Amino acid sequence: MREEDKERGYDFHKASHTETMTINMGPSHPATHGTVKFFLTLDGETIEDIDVEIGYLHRAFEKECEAQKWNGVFPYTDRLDYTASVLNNVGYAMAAEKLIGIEVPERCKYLRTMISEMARMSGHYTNVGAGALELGALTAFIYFIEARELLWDLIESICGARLTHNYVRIGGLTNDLPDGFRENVKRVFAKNRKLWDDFDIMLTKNRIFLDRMRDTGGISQKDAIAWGFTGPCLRAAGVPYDVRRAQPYLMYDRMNFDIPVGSTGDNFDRYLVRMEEIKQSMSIVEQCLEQMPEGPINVDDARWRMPSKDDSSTKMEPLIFHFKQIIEGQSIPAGEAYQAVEGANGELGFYLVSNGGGKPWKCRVRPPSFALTSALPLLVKGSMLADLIPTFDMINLIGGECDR
Amino acid sequence: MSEEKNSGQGGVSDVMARAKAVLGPMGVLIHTHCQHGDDTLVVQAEDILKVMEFLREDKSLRFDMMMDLTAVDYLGAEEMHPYLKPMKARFEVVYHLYSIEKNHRIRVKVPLTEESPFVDSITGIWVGADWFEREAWDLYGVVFRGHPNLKRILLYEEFEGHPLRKDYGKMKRQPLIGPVN
Amino acid sequence: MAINIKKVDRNVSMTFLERMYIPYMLHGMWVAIRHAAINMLGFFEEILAGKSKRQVMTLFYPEEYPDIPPAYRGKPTLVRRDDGLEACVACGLCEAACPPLCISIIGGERENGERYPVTYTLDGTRCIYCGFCEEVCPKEAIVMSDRFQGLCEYDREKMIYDKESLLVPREKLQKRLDTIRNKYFSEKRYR
Amino acid sequence: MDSIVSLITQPLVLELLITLVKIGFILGLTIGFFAPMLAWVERKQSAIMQDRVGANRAGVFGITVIGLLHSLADAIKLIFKEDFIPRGAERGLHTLAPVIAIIPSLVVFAVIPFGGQYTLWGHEVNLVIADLDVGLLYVFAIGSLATYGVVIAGWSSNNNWSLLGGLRASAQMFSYEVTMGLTVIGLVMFYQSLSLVDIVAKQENFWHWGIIWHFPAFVLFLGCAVAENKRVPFDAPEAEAELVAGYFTEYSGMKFVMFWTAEFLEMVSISGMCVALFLGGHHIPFVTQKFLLTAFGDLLGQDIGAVVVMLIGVGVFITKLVILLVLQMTIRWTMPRFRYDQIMKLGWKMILPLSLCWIFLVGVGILTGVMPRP
Repeated sequence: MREEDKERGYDFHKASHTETMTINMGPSHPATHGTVKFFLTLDGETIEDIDVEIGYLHRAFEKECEAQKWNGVFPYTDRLDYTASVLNNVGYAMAAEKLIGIEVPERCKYLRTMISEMARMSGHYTNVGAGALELGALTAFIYFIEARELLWDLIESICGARLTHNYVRIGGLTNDLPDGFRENVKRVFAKNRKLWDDFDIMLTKNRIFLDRMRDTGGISQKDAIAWGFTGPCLRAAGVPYDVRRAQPYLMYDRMNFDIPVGSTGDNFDRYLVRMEEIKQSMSIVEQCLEQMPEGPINVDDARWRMPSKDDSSTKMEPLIFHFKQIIEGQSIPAGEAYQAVEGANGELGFYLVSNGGGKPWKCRVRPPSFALTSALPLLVKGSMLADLIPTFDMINLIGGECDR
Repeated sequence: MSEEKNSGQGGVSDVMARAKAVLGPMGVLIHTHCQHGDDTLVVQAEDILKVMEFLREDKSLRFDMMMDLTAVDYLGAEEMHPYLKPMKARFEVVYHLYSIEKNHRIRVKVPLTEESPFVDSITGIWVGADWFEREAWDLYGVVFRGHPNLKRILLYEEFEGHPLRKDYGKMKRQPLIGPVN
Repeated sequence: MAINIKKVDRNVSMTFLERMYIPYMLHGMWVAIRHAAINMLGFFEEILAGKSKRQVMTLFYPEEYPDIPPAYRGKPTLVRRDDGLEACVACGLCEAACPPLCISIIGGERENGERYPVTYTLDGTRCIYCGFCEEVCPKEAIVMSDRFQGLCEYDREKMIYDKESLLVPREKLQKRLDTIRNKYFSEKRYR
Repeated sequence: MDSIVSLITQPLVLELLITLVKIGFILGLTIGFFAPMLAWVERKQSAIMQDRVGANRAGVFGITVIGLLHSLADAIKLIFKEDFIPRGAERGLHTLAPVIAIIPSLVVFAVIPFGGQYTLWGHEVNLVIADLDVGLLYVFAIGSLATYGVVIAGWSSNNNWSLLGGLRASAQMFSYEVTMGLTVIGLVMFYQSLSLVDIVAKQENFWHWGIIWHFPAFVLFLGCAVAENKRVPFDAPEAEAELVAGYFTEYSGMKFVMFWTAEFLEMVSISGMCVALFLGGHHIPFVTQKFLLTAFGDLLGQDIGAVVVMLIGVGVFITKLVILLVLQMTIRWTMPRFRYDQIMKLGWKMILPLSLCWIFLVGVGILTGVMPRP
């Protein structure tokens, strides 16, 4: 309803006997990947009102964690942001280590930094590729899926699984790099960079893509901060907030990389920020591999790690401690801690409360895409139905992380 | 206003010093501590809006982003915090704030009793808190007065009870509901 | 080390060529045609010089088998010792460590006092292949094999594996046992 | 036996027979050959461009013939698929819609010449089914009928998404017919004839090919035609991400195949039109018809030579057709999709004025003699 119509008290719908159409862009719609439902009232093609309904992938993550031991929570954190599952593992492990007050050795920090960046790349490949797919550019999507496939093979050679990595433990990691890993990384990143350029050539200067992505779903800096935006969507609005730069953790203070920042905060800026971040992550992984020292990957304090098997299968005390630790869980001292990690979609915070027992008293995840999706009506109201698709993609709602 | 020993690095950060300097005399602070480097204020439920307004508007604090809002159920673990038992508080609403300019964080906690789990909604100050408060209501049953539409967000409307409460059994079953249209 | 901010180029004022749709459409099409040409060439080279020359990324799955890395976590299997008995001593650690609670063991003792699992059921429908059982087992009795084919059945009863269907002779799992020895025993991880 | 021969040689029956053969050839070429081939090309070409292998599984006794049998498998599969009509849909219109959509795209082939005029055994054979002197008008008139099929499909399947798809399709097809017509007027002024047969005949000399003098019109015509046919990047009516599947959301089985085939047939008819108008139909550059006829005439005798030249002409026509089809397929796989209002803006505010300027330029060219008179 345009403003001037309102002053004159002229109702377009009544005058021309039209009425708005309500549509359930329900959970099983191609663009909503099965995890969210939009209740749209459409005036022709423009969206008059949108009600976002989430919760379709709610699996009671917190209730499960409260019944699970501290180390048993890791497979659940894999399923939060399943496009970049190691980032959740690293976030949870660092929150627990902050609660305990231990510090993991150098090599483990480098490994965690490297695998986090690889997971971030996988998250961005999935998101930007699916964004291009939903606009119709099928070939570009498959190029990024191929890049992700090669990256997943790398991660699989380290963690043992392509999607649910379950690689990090409290106080360290499950295993070290396989041999021949550096050559694989060189080969895969050379191919990925070529695919990145192909994707860039096909889309970034293509006017059709520019018209679809630019000036749609924009948000101002003030609104972005008020709605709790973090990650690529906030940086696209021009606020250079990145947990890796603001409060460096692990080895990020020893890496030199750039934080891409947009200016207007619309979909095209978010797309460009994510594309640039893929390149930066690649350079970080390579820097990690160069600077990585030799040495243990687990903390030296026996209480906070799995005893090595030759101890627990030969000596009596480690075996008793091994049994006690597995059955009762590691008894983390009482207290509470909040640790924020830069996830693929934004600041991924873990707030852990422990009452000294073997099970977490509360394990809260601060989901970045939860705040982003709550602002979706603000981004989309008044624009076309076809603009809802790129906006919803570029916000990158991951059902597992948003609904927990 | 009790003060707990600071585990983690010693000394009081300037954020905490500033907060205590202003909020202390107003008598709103129940407790402050700095565990593992996280500055924490514990505040009465009634004057949460005053505290949040101050934390956001104050020149040297400038907490312009509400990172996270959640609730914690301390049924059976009241001994974890000294102020829980005297106030017979069971729930605790926990706010995590962050300032982009000053790049520092703070945690504000509000203990609530079981009979009156009411607290004022801060959507007036940070509009992003809207969904977080709906989730805290949905999973814990904490009522936020003044919230635009306090409805369930993650669970379906006909769900009975608040699942993340400690007395909600893990294997509890819900009554089946037919198709609602 | 420097973490600096990089302004992203929004390409606000499109050059004349960009405003005309055609040039950059053709450039995009050229990328796709280049890929097609390389792949077609790859097919002919593959006919002449064998699979290594193939450019296309997809695998002819049932005919060709993907190369599985040693760290791969496939179906959990029990190790059968050389004398035909199972290596497991029914200590129940894997049962306690398994997050989705899919292992249930009833232990017993043989005449010579050696413990063994009378029944060892692993519920394939609940297993999430997280590898905790292999990680906690003190006797290296349960091991994640690299088998991923044929794990789904049409009815759930078939997916609940009993002891016999889990047992695999030690030689077959030797590769995985070496990786475990490297993972959990090596000095690198601890000292 | 000789009574049949005498029956055949009567002029009227002979004419009927020749036309039936031509219709049979065109139907065989389009529905029989091109529709399944295009389905295969769509799969295989997209696969090769996307570093994939594409269809190679459907096979008879292990012979997979690089995926060609997939089109056969599709046809069989879709015949046996349940023919579902949603509750509350207009049953009659729902089934009628695909028929209305497919017939115009078939009937358009009647005026497209796929070869020249040849005298075989004393009979004048003109390789076009209906040599209308208003061929071009006929094409645009028939083309606009397809809009009805799509709109009725969208409205009758009682589904919000297909209604939106149908609305988008009607607005798009209608506005692009207008622009398509205007882009071709330049050619009509150049060749001073509406009949496609005359236009092709006048393109015997390579320098008089439509694409040489009217390249902008060729680009605009191809763009409008792709928009008319609702192919990417103009496929807002059937955008999977936005409208589930647009106007054919509620169609399955043979009705879905009809919509699919209508789309492929329209692709072929667009390419046929482009070849006839811009790429000189069956002519080979720098080779005149007379030269061919005399060359093969001495070699194999008058009639056999004419038959061979006819076959060469048809072959050249088909290769040009395939080149344009492959071009359209490449566009299909590399372009993102327009937004619905951008399609409208492009159609009315960009292509229409451009084609009007082009008509003005051609007019100036002809008057000042810059443009030759074929």
